Amino acid sequence: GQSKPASDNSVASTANTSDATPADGGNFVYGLATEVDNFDPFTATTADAKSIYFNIYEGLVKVNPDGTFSGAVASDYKISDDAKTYTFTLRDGVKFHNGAVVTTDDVLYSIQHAIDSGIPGYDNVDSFEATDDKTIVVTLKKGDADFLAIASQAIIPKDSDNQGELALAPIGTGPYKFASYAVQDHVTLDKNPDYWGTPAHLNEIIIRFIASSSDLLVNYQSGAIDGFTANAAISEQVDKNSSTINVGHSNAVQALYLNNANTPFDDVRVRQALSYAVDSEGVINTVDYGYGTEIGTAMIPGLSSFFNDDVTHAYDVDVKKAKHLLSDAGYPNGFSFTVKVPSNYQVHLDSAQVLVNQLAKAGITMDIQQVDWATWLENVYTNRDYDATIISVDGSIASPTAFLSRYVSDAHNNFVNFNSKDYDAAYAKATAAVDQEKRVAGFKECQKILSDEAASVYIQDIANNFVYSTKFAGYTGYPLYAVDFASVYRIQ
Amino acid sequence: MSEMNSEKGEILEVSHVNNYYEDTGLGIFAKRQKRQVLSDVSFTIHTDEFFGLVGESGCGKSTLGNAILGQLPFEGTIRVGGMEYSKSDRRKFTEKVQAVFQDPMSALNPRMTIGSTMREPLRAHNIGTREEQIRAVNDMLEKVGLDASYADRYPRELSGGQRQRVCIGAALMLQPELIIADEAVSALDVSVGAQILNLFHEIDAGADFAMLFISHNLNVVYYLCDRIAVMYRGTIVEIGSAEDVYHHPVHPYTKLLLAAIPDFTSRIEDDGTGTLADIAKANAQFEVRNEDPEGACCFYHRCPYANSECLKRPSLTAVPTTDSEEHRAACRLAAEQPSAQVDEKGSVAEAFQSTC
Amino acid sequence: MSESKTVTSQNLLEIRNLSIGIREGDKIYRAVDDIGYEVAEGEILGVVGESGCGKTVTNLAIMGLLPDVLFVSGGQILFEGKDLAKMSERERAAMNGRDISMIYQEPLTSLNPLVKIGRQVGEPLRIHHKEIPEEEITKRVAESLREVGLPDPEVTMEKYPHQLSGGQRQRVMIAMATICRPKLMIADEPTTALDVTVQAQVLRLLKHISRKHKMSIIFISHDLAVINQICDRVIIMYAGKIAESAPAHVIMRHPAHEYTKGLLRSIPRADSKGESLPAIPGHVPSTEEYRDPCPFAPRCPIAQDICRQQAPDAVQIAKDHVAYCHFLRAE
Amino acid sequence: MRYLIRKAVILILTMFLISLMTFLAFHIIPGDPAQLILGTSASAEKLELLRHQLGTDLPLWQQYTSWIFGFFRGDFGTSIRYSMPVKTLLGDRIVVTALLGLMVIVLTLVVSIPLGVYAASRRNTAAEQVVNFLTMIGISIPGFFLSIIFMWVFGLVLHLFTPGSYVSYQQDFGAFLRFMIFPALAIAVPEIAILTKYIRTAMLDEMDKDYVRTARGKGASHRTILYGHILRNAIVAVIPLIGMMIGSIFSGSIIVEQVFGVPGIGRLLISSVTGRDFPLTQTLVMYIALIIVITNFIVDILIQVIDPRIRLSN
Amino acid sequence: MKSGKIEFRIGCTLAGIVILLAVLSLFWTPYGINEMDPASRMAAPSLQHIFGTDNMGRDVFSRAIVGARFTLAVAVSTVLFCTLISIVLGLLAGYAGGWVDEVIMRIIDAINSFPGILIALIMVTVLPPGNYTIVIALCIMFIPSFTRIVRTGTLQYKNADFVRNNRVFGDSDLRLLLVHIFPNIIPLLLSSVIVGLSNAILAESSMSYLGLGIQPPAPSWGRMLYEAQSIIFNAPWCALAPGLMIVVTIVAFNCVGEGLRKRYLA
Ligand SMILES: Nc1ncnc2c1ncn2[C@@H]1O[C@H](COP(=O)(O)OP(=O)(O)OP(=O)(O)O)[C@@H](O)[C@H]1O
Ligand SMILES: Nc1ncnc2c1ncn2[C@@H]1O[C@H](COP(=O)(O)OP(=O)(O)OP(=O)(O)O)[C@@H](O)[C@H]1O
Ligand SMILES: [Mg+2]
Ligand SMILES: [Mg+2]
Repeated sequence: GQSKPASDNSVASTANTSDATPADGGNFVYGLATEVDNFDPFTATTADAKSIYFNIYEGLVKVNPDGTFSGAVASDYKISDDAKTYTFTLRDGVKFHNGAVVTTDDVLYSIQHAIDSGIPGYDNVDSFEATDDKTIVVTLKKGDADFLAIASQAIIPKDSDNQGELALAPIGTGPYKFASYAVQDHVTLDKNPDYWGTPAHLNEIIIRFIASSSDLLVNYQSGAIDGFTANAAISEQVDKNSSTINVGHSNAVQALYLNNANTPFDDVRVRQALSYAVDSEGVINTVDYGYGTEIGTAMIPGLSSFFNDDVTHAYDVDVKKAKHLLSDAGYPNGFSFTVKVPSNYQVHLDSAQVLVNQLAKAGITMDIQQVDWATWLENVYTNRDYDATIISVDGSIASPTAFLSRYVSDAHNNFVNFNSKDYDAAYAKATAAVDQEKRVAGFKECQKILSDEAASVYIQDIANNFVYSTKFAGYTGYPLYAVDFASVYRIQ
Repeated sequence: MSEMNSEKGEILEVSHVNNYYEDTGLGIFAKRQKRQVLSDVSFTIHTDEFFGLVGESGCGKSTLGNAILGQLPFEGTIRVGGMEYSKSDRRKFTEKVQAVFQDPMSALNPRMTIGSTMREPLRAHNIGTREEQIRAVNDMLEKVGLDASYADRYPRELSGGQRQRVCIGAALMLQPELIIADEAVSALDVSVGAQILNLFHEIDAGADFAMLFISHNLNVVYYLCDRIAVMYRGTIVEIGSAEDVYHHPVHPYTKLLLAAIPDFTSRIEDDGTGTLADIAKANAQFEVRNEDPEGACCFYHRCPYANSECLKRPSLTAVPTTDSEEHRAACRLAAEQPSAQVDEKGSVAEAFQSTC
Repeated sequence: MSESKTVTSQNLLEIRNLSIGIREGDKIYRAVDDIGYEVAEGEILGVVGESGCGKTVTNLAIMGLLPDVLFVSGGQILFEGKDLAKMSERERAAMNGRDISMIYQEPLTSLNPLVKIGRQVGEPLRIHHKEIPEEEITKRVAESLREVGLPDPEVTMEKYPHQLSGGQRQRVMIAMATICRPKLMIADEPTTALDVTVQAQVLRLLKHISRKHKMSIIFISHDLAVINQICDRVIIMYAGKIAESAPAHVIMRHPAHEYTKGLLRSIPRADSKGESLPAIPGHVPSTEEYRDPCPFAPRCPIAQDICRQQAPDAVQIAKDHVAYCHFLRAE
Repeated sequence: MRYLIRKAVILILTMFLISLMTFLAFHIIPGDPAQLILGTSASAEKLELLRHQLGTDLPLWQQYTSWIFGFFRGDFGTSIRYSMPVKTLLGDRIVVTALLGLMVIVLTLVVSIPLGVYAASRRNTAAEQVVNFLTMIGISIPGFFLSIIFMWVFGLVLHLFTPGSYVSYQQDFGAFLRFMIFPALAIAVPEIAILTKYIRTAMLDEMDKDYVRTARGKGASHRTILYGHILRNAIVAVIPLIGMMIGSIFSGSIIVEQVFGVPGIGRLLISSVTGRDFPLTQTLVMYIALIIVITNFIVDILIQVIDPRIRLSN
Repeated sequence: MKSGKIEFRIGCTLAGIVILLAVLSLFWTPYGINEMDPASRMAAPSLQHIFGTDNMGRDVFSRAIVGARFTLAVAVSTVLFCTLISIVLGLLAGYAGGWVDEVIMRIIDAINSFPGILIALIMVTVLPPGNYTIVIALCIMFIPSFTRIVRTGTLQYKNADFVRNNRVFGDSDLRLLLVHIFPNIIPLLLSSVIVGLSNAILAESSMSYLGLGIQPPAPSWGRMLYEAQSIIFNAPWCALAPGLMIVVTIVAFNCVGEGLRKRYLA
């Protein structure tokens, strides 16, 4: 398995759900602290939107709770040895929500649409064709063992999204179909009775958009919603006798990201000093109620086979060493810098406040500056006009490249301005490898370099807990940010 | 006109002054219209002369006073000591003319000591050093009947009469040639008002200045002034020496004004047996004739003597039968009516009644 | 002539030892100090005095309309034998407007700016004679507006106060005060804000109404000449006390109290032109200031030590002529 | 008439100024709507494409003029964030906020007029002191604190309503009202306090006026004097405040809608600003400003209707 | 007046206590404001932590009194700047009249009809970082009402008898404005300024609530309230402490303002 099964983590659950008898029917009100404003799987990028449309759309294959993939719209797939040719066989009788049966035309349209939309990974597609009315062959430019993850991109009806129509009227093949949407209020999903696989238990899912994560809590406590996903600071507040907390990961790398192009962070000793000064465990304990998972590099533990656990403790807190490194770098009395934190993420603001204390011990002064999300995107992310920031960076797909590609010197999204020839070479080597072991070794090497170079101060993979009422059970987590409503059922 | 009394010298020359107020009309559909307040006002005040201006409320007395002080826009010319007001020359102008207003309660800055307020004119004109100014203030306080200790007090600690003394003192600080006193005693109690009138008398004797004394009380004006002008609806209807105007009035309005002054010799008698009509008749002299034609004599609507001739506004003409040429009235009767020893007040009322 | 009108035996209103206090923070001052007078039926009583001497306050006490800081601290106000000062607010309200009414110095502010004239004038009837139907009230209002000499009552009724001139407003006030035919009307400086010509009309009207309806009037003014025009009897007040009281013609010709004399002298008249006015020196003490037992003492030309130690008693100079001075002898 | 024209010109001028201010503001603050939509993993070409679709790559003046011309044609543009016509987006929400505002106004008037009159009529008594104290507290509570407290006390402790369970007015008007009463109350409390205070003060001011004495002199009852004479005059003095109240009700609803999860225009404004959704924000700002400006205009007229002194005298 | 005096005293006492606490926090706080202790998070009020601790184990009392400092600093500087600007604008508009008045009032109108949050957002994003950008934002929001007050006062006194008197004395316009008109507006302005202080506190906390205020870890009451929101059920003291501090402070300022108003305008 690529990930620890979610059930392993369900430590906080006090209610014994396994005895309960599942019952079909009923509805489930889910609270979301952001808005799903776009249901088009080709343009929507917010994690929250993706977590919801996981229930509506399916790809040729679909991720499993353990991180492996299995057939969805395709019942079967074959991968050539050089991982260059992928052959998918369509499943019989899969129907779109509009009642139409999925044909190869739909699949071809979807693949072309993904290429046109610039979905990551599709730039590697060399050609694709339907060899018969059941078989689709995709040929890649260079071998990619991860293409299955990429092939989980939604399959949509032919010509259904030429003008982005899906944004407001999604049509997929998933266990739930879109029913209605009220801006800033809610989205309703209805059970798809024609679902090819195990049908969902609940008849209706109402996703309410709530202004902030603290309001999620109030709404949950008041009974207005049956469940929500939130970080530990919020999820820990619920009444544990009437709630099941399914501990999961946010599957994103929280770090104090340093602008490697700016002084003093262009000096590896300074970055290392910061890494030594920061006590990740302290942050996890204070901000994340101990639920987060410590990391030492830009990889989530969820992708366990690729995750380089060796470097997790490379920079265990050592203030003396930090000070030493600082004076080596020419800052015997420390220095001060400003960290820009997006104001809409309380977790990061809280983490920043903890870091202020920790860094102060090493003589470093960190000033916090809150910026709103749009400003953060423009100033920090796009223009790279910052010294440091705290954020969680997620991967768009369950693949190590999603996390590691951005550290390549000339990557367009290398917002930390990391620049290492060694890394570029190591990354190129890892991605070129078809052999799984070599790939794993290659990516681990990349992570090692990031750790050695202290590209940023890696802190944790923040816990992202699914909290729901004990009236329900069955929730299953994934190594992706997805909320699988089909697994949830009402207890009789 | 200018040729007369030239040997005496003129301190104020008002000629053909017209003034309008714009009625903004707060209402949604209200039209903006100009309302004439002063129409063709001309007169002169000689140096060292006390000149009285009487008229009913709202006739434009204060407007005229403010126009002279340069506080209002107007048409025509006003010269004080030969000088016309202009904003840039305000300082020089204010050396010549000062004012005392009706309400001594609001005429002083409540946040300034008396001394400070009185120093204000000197300060504005940069006269003397601080010490000299303070000395001058103390002298002036003495002169208006207050002692120097008042300099440190605030207006609220003073009685109305005392405050009016301060106002007069402040107006005198610059030794102006003309003082405009707009209802300067009307707001005061009888006994205090008398004190202020006396004060005007005293300082008149000591200093060299003329005064335009505005009041609605003919008795007071007569008591204090050398010459009197009677104003009605923005027009001067009669002007002349105090004696002439008070004792030999020519214009019906002046007569009416004199008749209406309550005195100690007569009483209103009414045994209650009369009808309302009787009262109406008795009040007829005050009643409004319904017509008020455009361009007519301003008193046409109330005048018992009015005839078609009066539909054209009369100008001020000299009253022939008096010895003094100064006596003029704006009435067709001015020329023909012998003003000497005309009627007693009772008969004026009768005249009014008989015509209505 | 005027001397013929004298006090009738029947007193409508009798004020005995009335004192009115002012509460100011923790301190209490006296606005009116132990005064007494009476008003006969059909009589017009003039009250004269300088500003702040307590004229208004006394009469507000009669109406029971003293503002919160003022209170009756002693004495009686007997109206037809009943003590108004001891009546409940409700009983007072029943009399106000019906038996006693008041007109005020400021005719503009004394009328509700948002209510039409007709309604305001008719209100006393509406309050005290609920049995009268609305059409009848309208008729009575028109009648009483005509009575005070307002032309076109029907038009005037539909107007608002600001659309009338000062004299017209004052006449509206009179119409309102007389519509219930009260026995006593208090007129607080009803002509001070008016021009002399209008003043003459109003005085005439008041006199007529008083005589016609046998209505007593307390006429407040600081102008002795006005008082002389219509009053039967005059009370001179000074600093919260009565200085002198006598029939009008007596006061004007034979004043006894030094204050009255001074007051009369200080009025500019035709014959005093050019001379200095014999003004009374000094000023009226305010309520907060210390007052001598005889409050006029500091300004009085004949004051002696006794004036500063002992309040003067009433001296009956003649029938109906009383003055408060140590140096007067009863005749 | 002149007055009306003058007012209309001023109104248009103000609105124009506001639209310009919003526009400039939007282009001063950092944030690229395309980037916001596409997030951190977007490629440069994709961004460029989207910018072109949204029209945010045009020169500023062109963006402004195209917006303003559209606005005058009644076309408010398409929301960047919600990819819906702004008009559609606003439709319901304006009703929600308007209903909320209406509830607030009704609550405020219904409570504060009697309360203010009562306090004034009990001058210098314990009752007045109690009302004064309550208004003082009411004025001093921040709206969002009050919302939190309401949510906690009425929602979570007393279970009088279910926070977060907003029901659309179209779905069930009764349930809508039952839910909205709490957000309305949260906005109304400070407004009630302020209005009560002003009414009380205005009543007290009026009470000292001469015409009140006249009325008492006529023997009018306490009640008649209070409601028949004083209140009308006091209201004339208070009416200008109502214009200002509309503004503060709007600001209040921005926060309260956020806290209570009411899908009104207040919440939309925040998300449109944070989402750099220019057409939406611009329309919202214009809309709010228009309401405020028009309210003030109505207040002007209202005063003239109530107060004959200002009314046309013909 | 007596009632005004009582309000004034109560107000001064309460404000005094709050200010004293704020000053005290400069020298001493029971705990560091950013001193965290996960082990004792969300502890109920006790002798160690008289207002309890928050979700990161920080002492609420320490934060509340330091918050007083920040909140007051923002409020005071906002009102100060805005008063200064408004005085100039208001005097100018009122005294000059005509088109100057027209232009100033139109801009004021526009600002007034402009959602405050937008102004705040613009300021916070445009201006260089720092705690006092919020001051400028609030300042702009407050200028309209203050300018109106000054302008109304100016209009009221522009034609007052004593001003007219001094104009006749020959005083310059500037002197009339500064010496005769302005000092008389001060009482009116003063009480508005004090009420403005409480409005500024309210606005600051609203802004902080929306994340536009003081930068963490510095606490302001609004920020504390915001952070306490999610734990209100388990640790209500975290919300109540700053909330009540706000209420008390505003009551205090309002009382002082009311007292002043009654004293000077009665
Ligand atoms: N600022 C103004 N705007 C418009 N009209 C005005 C203004 N000031 C005065 N008026 C009008 O001009 C006329 C003359 O007013 P003015 O004050 O000069 O009268 P007055 O003779 O001094 O009266 P009073 O004896 O009552 O003082 C009045 O009808 C008045 O209504
Ligand atoms: N509401 C009040 N509060 C405090 N003091 C008052 C009040 N009303 C009157 N006084 C005081 O009571 C005293 C008598 O006032 P009153 O109004 O009776 O004087 P007046 O003789 O009517 O004067 P005027 O001629 O000015 O009307 C004055 O000294 C005044 O200061
Ligand atoms: Mg005048
Ligand atoms: Mg009086």
